[in-house]
Amino acid sequence: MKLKGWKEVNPGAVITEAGSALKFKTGSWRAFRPKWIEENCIQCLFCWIYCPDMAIKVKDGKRAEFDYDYCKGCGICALECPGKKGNKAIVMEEEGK
Amino acid sequence: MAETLEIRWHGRGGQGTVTAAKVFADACLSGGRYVQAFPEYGPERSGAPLRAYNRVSSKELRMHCPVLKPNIVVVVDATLLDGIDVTEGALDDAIFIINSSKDPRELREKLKAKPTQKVFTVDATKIAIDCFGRPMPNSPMVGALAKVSGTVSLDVILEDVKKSFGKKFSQKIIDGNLEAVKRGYEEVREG
Amino acid sequence: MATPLSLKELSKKEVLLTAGHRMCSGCGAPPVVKMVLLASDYPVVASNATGCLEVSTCISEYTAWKIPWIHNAFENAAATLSGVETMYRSLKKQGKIDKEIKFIAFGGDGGTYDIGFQSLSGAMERGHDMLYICYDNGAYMNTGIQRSSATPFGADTTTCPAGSAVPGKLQQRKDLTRIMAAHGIPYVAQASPSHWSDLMKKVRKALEIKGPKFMNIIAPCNRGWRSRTDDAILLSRLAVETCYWPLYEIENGVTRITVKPKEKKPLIDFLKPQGRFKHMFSPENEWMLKQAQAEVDKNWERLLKEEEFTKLQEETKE
Amino acid sequence: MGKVVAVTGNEAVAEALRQVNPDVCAAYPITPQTDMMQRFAVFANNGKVKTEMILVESEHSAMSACVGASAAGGRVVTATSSQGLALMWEILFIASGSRLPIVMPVVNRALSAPLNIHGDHSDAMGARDCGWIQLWSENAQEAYDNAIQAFRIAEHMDIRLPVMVCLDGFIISHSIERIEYLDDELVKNFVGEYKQLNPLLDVEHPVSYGPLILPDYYMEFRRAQAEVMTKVADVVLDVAKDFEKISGRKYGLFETYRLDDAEIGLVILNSAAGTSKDVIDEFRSKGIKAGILKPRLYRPFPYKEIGEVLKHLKAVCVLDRADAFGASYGPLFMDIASSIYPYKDKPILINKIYGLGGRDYLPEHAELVLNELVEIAKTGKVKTFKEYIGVRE
Repeated sequence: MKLKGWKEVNPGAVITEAGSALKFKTGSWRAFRPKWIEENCIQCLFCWIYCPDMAIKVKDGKRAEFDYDYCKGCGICALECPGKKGNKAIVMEEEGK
Repeated sequence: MAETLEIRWHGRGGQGTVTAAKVFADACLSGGRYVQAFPEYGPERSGAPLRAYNRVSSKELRMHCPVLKPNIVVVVDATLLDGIDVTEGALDDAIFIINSSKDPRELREKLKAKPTQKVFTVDATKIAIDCFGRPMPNSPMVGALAKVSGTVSLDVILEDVKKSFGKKFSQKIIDGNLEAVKRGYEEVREG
Repeated sequence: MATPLSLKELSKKEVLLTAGHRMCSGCGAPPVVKMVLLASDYPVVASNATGCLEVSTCISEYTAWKIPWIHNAFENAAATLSGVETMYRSLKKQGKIDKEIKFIAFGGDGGTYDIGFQSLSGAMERGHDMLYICYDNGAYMNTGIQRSSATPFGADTTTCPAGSAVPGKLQQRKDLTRIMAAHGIPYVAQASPSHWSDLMKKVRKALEIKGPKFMNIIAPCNRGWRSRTDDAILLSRLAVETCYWPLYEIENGVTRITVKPKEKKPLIDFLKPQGRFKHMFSPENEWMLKQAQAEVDKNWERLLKEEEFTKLQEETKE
Repeated sequence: MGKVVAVTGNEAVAEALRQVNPDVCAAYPITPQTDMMQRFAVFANNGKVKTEMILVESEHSAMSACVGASAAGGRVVTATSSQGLALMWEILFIASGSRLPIVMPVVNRALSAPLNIHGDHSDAMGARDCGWIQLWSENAQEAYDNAIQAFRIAEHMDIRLPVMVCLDGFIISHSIERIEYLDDELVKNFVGEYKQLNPLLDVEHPVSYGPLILPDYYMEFRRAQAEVMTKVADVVLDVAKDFEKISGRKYGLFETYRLDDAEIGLVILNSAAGTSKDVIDEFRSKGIKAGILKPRLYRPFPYKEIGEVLKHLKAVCVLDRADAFGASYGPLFMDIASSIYPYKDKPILINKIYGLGGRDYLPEHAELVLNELVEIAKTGKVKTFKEYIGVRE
């Protein structure tokens, strides 16, 4: 990306585009990748509320896929997942395996 | 009146000397004159000797330092005469106005005033007690200064005192002070 | 009508702290901010003290905030927001603005307990209509884990390392929540992201109360606490269950414990998973574990009594 | 013509602030500023202004609150002196770096230690390079006039920078002088409605203030800020032109007094300039060609313009009411030296430090300096380039 020159920067360094951090992808930080096992999911949405990286998509109040563009692979979702009958709906796998 | 009149006040903290200088400056504003009023800045402690200054001029006042060569020296408390040389720097034709019940001639000797200098007295403390029951000599001293300096008429100074007292004081106190200014104006005498 | 506090309904709302922020993997602070913002159905304007949250959410041209947000300096999130809130009142009075806006300040424990304490105390005393939220991870994590007055007894930090002569931090942490309560402000609470519903209820309640409010929210930091990247929520839950971090609120002087653990777990359950307390488990430092437990017990007992006492007082008033 | 009154400098500036009627004012007491904000608080509590007061717990919070209030989107003032300005130091840079048009009268006072509450310029000089515009004032009239113009300058869309209005502690702040007030309506129309830029309170368009800027962009932001400074002088002159229309009083970037044909000159800021003018008249009446340059816009410093009016002199003394410890010369001297540096033929410069901590600057001091300049102009020889005057040996 071309960096701006001094004549182009915003006065006072004020950022006028709210949520522009979405352009910054943090998925590359991930060493472990969470995997969603839909059949074990009870739709408790704990993963969604606890995820520090807003990397769990939801649609109409239902959990959807991980957003791997941003997921940093911390594993909180997997740890907190109650699963179904002792079977976790999220498991962590080594990245690139 | 000289083009620029420089006045030095000697008083004690708590006597209203600084206020007197301010009231006088305010009154002198009429006629498009330039004025200054300021104390010698320092910790203001009740009873401690202090100085305040006025400049009054028909041209813009640019000088921003204490008055070193006063045309007029106003002594609000005669007990200061024993400890302080109020004649310091006074011009050869300077005028002294002293709050005292004594004869001006007596004070002239005490001050060792030059023959060209004039000495006036006014019993301001007594006037103040008579008029509003408190030994605050500033109002009569303002009256005396107005008269002696010839800068402001009695009407103007009374009007200004009335204004400066504003709404903060009772009518009785205001009337008393107005009377005190008037008597100071009338009773100041030369020796 | 306010969004029901169910995750299903809440998940339909836009999260106003976006992805793409640069907090560490597994940080406990973003879930806290997310919950706080989700709890509000009002527009929010926030200020943020210098710290991890601030530097990681607003860098160069990237802001993760979808609400108006201002970072000024380290020690003045409260004073800054008091200025914003005052301008709001001024413009509202003049009829130049009509929206109902809520004001929330975020600061870490360094920016709140320590360097920003005066600014916070002043803003609370002045009665600004704002909620101050401290996300407490118990040290200056942004600068590399230095001890703060929020650092718990015994912890090993880079400025109070567990050495052979001095085994970590020897002072108890400052009880800021109680200090804020002593300001006599209408609402003070402690919360934990593990108990998201409790946390969000408190934020809601706070936002409905006019005047200054303070919430202290535990926010685990796996780097500073030397724990795993996946245990931020687990540790914050253990903090509650061991009564190290009781969940309570003080509303108009009445104390209420909002979550009482069914069974009070031993403090070591909270300490053990954290590398910063490792030295306390060696035999010569047994006294440290005892002292830490005793302190927690004492505080918990006092809180229970305080709850009882203020309740009784309130009842006699009626 | 407006109302003529005899008031103190603090009273005059408080009156200007009343007439401008800002949205928010943060106030914290410090001598000799205190009674300015006190007077303003009286206006606020009697409904004479629409201003919401923030009675903060420190100057640090005063400036912090001003930053918040200004970013929120309205007109903001505070005032301070000395230690208070020093305590604000950190946030001064944030106010200017965030381009927030805050106006702040600074009643100049010495800095501790030793503790001293009296007038000198150490406080504002210490803050001269923090990105604020500085206007300096000789007397109460100028302080009042500058305070009003400051809003127009600060809020100009090309500028959007905070402005300090400097006046001498006690000498001006607490002395009563004749000044002329403008009518309320004139002032109101002159400053106009406040124009918002990226207001925080616009929740429909959320903005973020105060990002972390890494080395990849920090210099670009600083360069942009430096550029704004180059536009200030023109705006100051435009605003002065408009101000003259409503007041009849003329202002420039600086004032020259009998300088055009002068051979020797003084450069001096604020109240001491007035005292010096009377002495200049005396020297002129003796046939000595002496003049004065009194800077008004001190930051950004109009180097080029000042160099042009000084270059023809033979000898100039720069009088500093603040020292710059460890530097060779006082701060004003260094700016004046820079102004004449590009010229091949230029005056000999000397530097005197005077009036620290409220020490009186008397006509005799000006006389002493002018006599020395006469000698330097005649012989081209300088005994001492920098020395303290009015100090006991």
